[in-house]
Amino acid sequence: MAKWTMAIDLDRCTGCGACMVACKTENNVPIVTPEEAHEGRVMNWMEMITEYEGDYPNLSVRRMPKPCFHCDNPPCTRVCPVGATYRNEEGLVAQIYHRCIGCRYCMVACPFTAKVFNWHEPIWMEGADTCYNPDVSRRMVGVVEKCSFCAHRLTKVKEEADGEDRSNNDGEYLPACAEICPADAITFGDLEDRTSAVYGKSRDYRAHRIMEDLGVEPKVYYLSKRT
Amino acid sequence: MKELKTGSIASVVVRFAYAGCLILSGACAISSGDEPDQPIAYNHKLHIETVGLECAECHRYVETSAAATLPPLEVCRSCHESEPLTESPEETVLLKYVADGTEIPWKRIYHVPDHVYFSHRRHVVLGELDCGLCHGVMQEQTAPVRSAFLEVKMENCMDCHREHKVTNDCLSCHR
Amino acid sequence: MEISRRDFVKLIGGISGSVALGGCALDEVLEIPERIVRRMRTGPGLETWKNTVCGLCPAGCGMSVRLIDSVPVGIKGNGQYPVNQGGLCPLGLNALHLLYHPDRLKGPVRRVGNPGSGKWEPVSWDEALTTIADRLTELRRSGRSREVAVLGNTERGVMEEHLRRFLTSYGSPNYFRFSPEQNDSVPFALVHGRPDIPSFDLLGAGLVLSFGANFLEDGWSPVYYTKLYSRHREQQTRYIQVESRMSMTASNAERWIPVRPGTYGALALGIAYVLIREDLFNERFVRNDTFGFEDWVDTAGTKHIGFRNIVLGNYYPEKVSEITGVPAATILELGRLVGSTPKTVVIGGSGAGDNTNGTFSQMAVQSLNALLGNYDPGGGVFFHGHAPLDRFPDLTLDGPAKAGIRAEPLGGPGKDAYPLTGFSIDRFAKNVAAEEPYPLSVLFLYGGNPLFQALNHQDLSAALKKVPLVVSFDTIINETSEYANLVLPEHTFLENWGEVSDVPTVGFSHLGIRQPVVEALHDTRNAGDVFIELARRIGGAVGSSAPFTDYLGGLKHAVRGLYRSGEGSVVTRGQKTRWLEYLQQRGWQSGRYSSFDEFWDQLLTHGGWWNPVRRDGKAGGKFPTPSGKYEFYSRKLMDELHARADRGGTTDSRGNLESLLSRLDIAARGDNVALPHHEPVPYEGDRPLYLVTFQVLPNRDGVGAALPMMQEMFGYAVHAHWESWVEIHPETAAAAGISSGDWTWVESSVGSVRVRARVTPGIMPDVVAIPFGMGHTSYGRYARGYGVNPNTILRNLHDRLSGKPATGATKIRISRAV
Amino acid sequence: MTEKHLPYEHELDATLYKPIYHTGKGYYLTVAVLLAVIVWALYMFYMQLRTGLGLTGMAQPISWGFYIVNFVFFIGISHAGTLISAILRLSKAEWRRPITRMAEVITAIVLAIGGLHPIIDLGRPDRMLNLLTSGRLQSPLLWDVTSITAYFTASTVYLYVPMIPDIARLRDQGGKMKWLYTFMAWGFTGTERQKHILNRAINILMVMVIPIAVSVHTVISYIFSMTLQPGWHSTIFGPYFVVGAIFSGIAALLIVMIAFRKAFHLEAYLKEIHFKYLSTLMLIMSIIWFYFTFSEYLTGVFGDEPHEMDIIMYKFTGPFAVFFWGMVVCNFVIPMVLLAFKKFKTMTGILVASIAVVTGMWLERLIIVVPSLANPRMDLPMGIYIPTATEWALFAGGIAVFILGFMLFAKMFPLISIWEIEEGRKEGLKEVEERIHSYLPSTPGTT
Repeated sequence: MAKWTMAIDLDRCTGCGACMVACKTENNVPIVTPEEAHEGRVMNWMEMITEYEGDYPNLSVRRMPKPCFHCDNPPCTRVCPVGATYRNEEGLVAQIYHRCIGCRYCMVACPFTAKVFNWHEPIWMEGADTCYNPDVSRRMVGVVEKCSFCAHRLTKVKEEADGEDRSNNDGEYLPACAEICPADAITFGDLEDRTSAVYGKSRDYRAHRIMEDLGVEPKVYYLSKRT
Repeated sequence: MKELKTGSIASVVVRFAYAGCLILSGACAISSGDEPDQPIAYNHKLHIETVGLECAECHRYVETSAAATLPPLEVCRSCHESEPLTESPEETVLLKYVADGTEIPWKRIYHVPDHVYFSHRRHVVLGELDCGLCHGVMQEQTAPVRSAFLEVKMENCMDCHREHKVTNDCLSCHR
Repeated sequence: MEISRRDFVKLIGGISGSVALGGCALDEVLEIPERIVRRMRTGPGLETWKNTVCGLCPAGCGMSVRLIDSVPVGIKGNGQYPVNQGGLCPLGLNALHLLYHPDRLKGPVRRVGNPGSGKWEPVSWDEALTTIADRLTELRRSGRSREVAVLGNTERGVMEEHLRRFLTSYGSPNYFRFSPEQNDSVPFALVHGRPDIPSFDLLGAGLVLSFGANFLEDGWSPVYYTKLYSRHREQQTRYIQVESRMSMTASNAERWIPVRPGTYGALALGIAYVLIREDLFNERFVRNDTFGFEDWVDTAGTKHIGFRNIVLGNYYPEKVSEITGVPAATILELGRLVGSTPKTVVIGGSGAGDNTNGTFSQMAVQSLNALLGNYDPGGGVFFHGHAPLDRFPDLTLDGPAKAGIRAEPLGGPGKDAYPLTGFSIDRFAKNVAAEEPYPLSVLFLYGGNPLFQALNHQDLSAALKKVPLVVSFDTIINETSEYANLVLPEHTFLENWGEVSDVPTVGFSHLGIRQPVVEALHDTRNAGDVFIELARRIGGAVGSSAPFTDYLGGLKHAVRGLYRSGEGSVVTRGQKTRWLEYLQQRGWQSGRYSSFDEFWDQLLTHGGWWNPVRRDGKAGGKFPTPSGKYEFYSRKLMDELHARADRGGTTDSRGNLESLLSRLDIAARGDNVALPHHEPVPYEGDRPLYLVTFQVLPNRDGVGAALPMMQEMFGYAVHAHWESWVEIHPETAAAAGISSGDWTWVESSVGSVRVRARVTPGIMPDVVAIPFGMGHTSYGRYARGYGVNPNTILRNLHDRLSGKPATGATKIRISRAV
Repeated sequence: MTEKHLPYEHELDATLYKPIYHTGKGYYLTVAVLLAVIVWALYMFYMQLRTGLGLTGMAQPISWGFYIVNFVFFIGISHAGTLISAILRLSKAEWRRPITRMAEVITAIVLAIGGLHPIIDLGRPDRMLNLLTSGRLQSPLLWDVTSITAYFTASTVYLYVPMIPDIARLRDQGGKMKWLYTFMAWGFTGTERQKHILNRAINILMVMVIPIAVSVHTVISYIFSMTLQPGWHSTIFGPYFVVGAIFSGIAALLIVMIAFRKAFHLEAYLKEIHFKYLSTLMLIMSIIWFYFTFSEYLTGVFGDEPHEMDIIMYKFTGPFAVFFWGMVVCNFVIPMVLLAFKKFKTMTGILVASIAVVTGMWLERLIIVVPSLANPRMDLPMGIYIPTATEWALFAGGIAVFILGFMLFAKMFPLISIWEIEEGRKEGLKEVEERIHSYLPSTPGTT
């Protein structure tokens, strides 16, 4: 069974934010009103973390695009009272919006703050059916959502592959962020496949995962010279 | 650990506590009794048996795309051009649409909600399922379709998936 | 069992009837015609992709638009297009929202209220065009054809040709583009002799030293440079960024050298000092291919001092350190690093160039490239050819046209200012406002938003008020088009034909073809078509000047040149991996198309054409300068100044020059004027802090402000949404009693803005920075009223030679707002 | 008011019957005010249902706020009752007799309010039933649902069963709502057999209710401690929460006792000795609470784990310093000073200390919930949480429902168990004497 994994090369990443927008448009993530945004309710499945290190003028900036880590041992799925978030066989941690009761326990339990909540009825593009990505459902008020590794693309890729009676090729299934990254910093693929690009990246000497000591087994590897 | 489902001891206890909620929900249950009238009393049996049409000839995308689609006017027009082929009064209605060039406002019976990915191609071509499994035996259907043969409900999908031993992973259909 | 929320609420509230849910300001964010919605609802959901070229910034990245039943629903980068190779910036990715923007004009409108009142009434195209054509005909008949101007923006290639052709045949010299390109290229023209902005080979470089070139955020093509940058580890390229504020480029560089605004040139010369003093420069190149390095004697026998002695005499590290604020040790270290690293490339950018001394600073930065011999074949600085587009057929001008184009252009160099540029917004605004030397009767505004972007707001708005007929082509009414009498909305780039070719600094010649990915949603037209139609309506020689029935015809005509030339090829798949090999390839030939139509089809399918064969700097061994060499001492500059000084002056040539220089506010005298030197910026002494502005990727040139997603993302790096901020160093903030998140007043001699503070170590202690792009007073519902526009408090100063707005020439005072 | 021959007049405990049949102006006024508050809260809740949780001050990353704080707080208060009364009954403390009823009522009402809070907090309250159709027993939240329901059931039964003899008396008095009393009395007539069964039932219940009560608050602490979040992931959270719950419960009980003593003139029943005993118990809890708090923070500070320290510093010196030190003062300093010295241990002193403790315990819940969320492990901007009018309204509404519930209860049933008092008078003395004898070494001459 595949084990979908992402590797982000921080030495390549410039922090341009294209992944954030690619994700938002691909997944119909709502835009919130300015007032909401100031209250801290901006919804980004892909977040950009910026951190200054060192003292002026010998500064360096650590930038880190942060999707959901799709942990192999996810703390969020364990606490969900209704099974609205669960880890499927291929290691994708899914969020089933229509089952979610909005208790936000999973948000609270996630050490990476990867989940966002629909505090209001999502309103962007209301009444304008066309501009949505038709492959992704629109969420409703009161449910938790998060990065899905663009799982809807996997469904299509599988159907395509099945139609041609073959298995998925490496790089055929890519989330929107990996596809668009102008710096080619994001690699995505099957970790079980020893020939895949992401496998190679995950074995790189620069590869590490965030807070590995927590034992949640994140499936996003970061490659950086600095650590 | 296996997930515990309905009927567990806990839920019985919970049920007791939230009995009030149950009453509430009962009051909320919405009946879905509206069965639309189709603009033309289309006779599936006639078209399949007498004319010899295949499903995919009118529902053109059933084998190539997720949506099977309702036939657009041009499909009808390819046979019913201007002269009536029968004496059916329904055909005159059709010919009027053809003459006006306005699309026939077929009522959709099977609605897949937007959070579900359902691919006809996947089921019909790759899964080699018979259309009748979900849509009923259309070659016996003389009246226009007014209600769903198999209701589009998660239980129905899951039962069939279980029967055919295909995945019931949420992500395989939900999006 | 699912109870709909609505029903639930009804039950709880005991309320029947419709219950309005939500109800926030973002309702009906995007408006879409009913026909498109219907197609989307009932269609089979067939997916297709169409390639086109982004039009949101001059870089012109290739994009693939995802269409479901021919309705655009998504955008990604065109992986075959060599400039961006599948990448896109946030703004480009969000382009669909511009297409579906609710504040787009649905057809032509006429202003009925005062400028800025927002009162418009719809007019038909015919009526609008008749109004304009009648006015133009009348003006031409009365011999006032010069009183018509087009103020364009970044358009190039075919559209530029259309506009220029229209105005020329009509009889006006007043076609200007308010784009940085022609102002930017001035220093390069002085030292290289050619007006092109060179390309820089970052991939092959060992060290990239950038003087304020924020090429990852606001350069000519951020995505192209991001691609190049992303290979730095494999290529072992080191990046060092000299900049007052730690921009995104600086934060990605290995090292950031903070420097005072307006002193970039001094630092470059300080490094030159080290190179010369320690013999780390390329002697062979300097000896053979440069002019003005050593002292020299001209034909009249006058002795001139050379670059070497000027630098050695004036730019020793201690002094440079005093000017720039960079420690002398760092200068030494930098100089040695630059001199000893093989293949060091030096880039100068907006930080160095956007000041009153920008031209001199850029010359100083380029002089490092010359010292390093980067113009040699295979060196870090190079020029490439142009896409061989067919030019339009020659014009035959009639009498009125010939007379008209002889008039003095309104935006050209004035007597006392901007001697080296074809256009300066400063001159243009002042001349139009003063009606000197003649009034302006009709002004076409094409693209851009000068009133928002320029520094001379007062002058410009006064000028716009003077013009009796202002016509704009904006899709969304912005600050500038608020002054228009008629707005004839153009298609968005997604509905339009067009092309983008040879973007400056991109390392190969290329052409991206822009095609409509969807039929026009509203009653809009291509501006080229509008001008063709206007020419037709005016008739006569003007009417016959338009050789094509429409814009597309002209485009095809131009592209035919590519086909005929046999050079380059349509971009193809597989380029992505073999890209590097391609770049090094020479003598490239490819022609796989049997007819033009096939070529055209392939162009549309793949999205563009390119020719990666590189022509090196010397272009046949020669720089097209007066000396035929790289000029440390710019003869062109000196000749231009002399000619200008003597024109209408006294016979005392020396005195004339002296008086011209003081009128130009140039402090240097003698040979220094033509050599790279540090020209002090006339800062006001009574304010303690420098103010610099910067751009962020989501809001290029203020364009992104119209898009709600970009507004939300404006300050994604500092978690600021829908608002501007001022970056301030912790020490400075502590001294002023300001902490992060406080509201502050930033006050210059021009005005003040209220803006929230972000305390960050990534800025020099005596500098504050405000991002540019917000603070719109118009431009749709999402732009209006969010954030501040720092340009409103910048002094109305421009580069003395090139006319470029000097955004780094203002000092401010900051205080906590109570 | 015409006071003729009221049925209870000749009863020994007439004072206890009086409030049931007499209603003063002040009562109606209070009810009106409370109803107004409740209506306001309901309106706010309706608005929240309409627009979503956006009306609250919660945001990213502080996605739990007042509702969860109040949930924990109210459930904590609920421990007052049943647990205390069960323990006292079990230990056969004779002074419990006038107290137990009140304690149990507090439990029943507050538990109902507290139990509703998670529903208020849901983003999709309409999908509440998913808990039944797809509930996962592995989720601590479901443990909560289960144990709270169980506790609610047990404590209402435990409230009701000892009330049966009193209800029977009320039925026998005749007068208003006879049908209700008749129904609720279950034909209790006071035969020996019935008394025997009743006592058996009470005995079983009180043994049963103690573990359930302990489990409830332990499980609530599990909601937090089962996550990996710094500041929450702690093994002592279970007992810590239970201690806190009992602590706040006693304080709430004291407040209620003092209030109704004054309002219903129960000085004859609730004597100073009761308050002294209870306040001593509270003082002990205060010390235990402090011990737990000290251990919790000392381990954190000593371990000096960065994420843990972020949160601790946020509480010690950061934005939550006021609340943190306020909590320490309310929960430890004030009770210590007021209750440890005889001089201050007056009725007023006890009241002040109780109010301080209830406030302090509420602050403690706030301090547990918010700072951990405000300081996520990732380097995200620190969150700020400012509760909105909606949240305050629902908080006020919760308190109003509690007071109103108590007042309505007092209108229908005696707040002090009449039969137990009577029993105490008749048999208590003898029983205690016997018991004391049984403790002591047998003196010659007795068996």
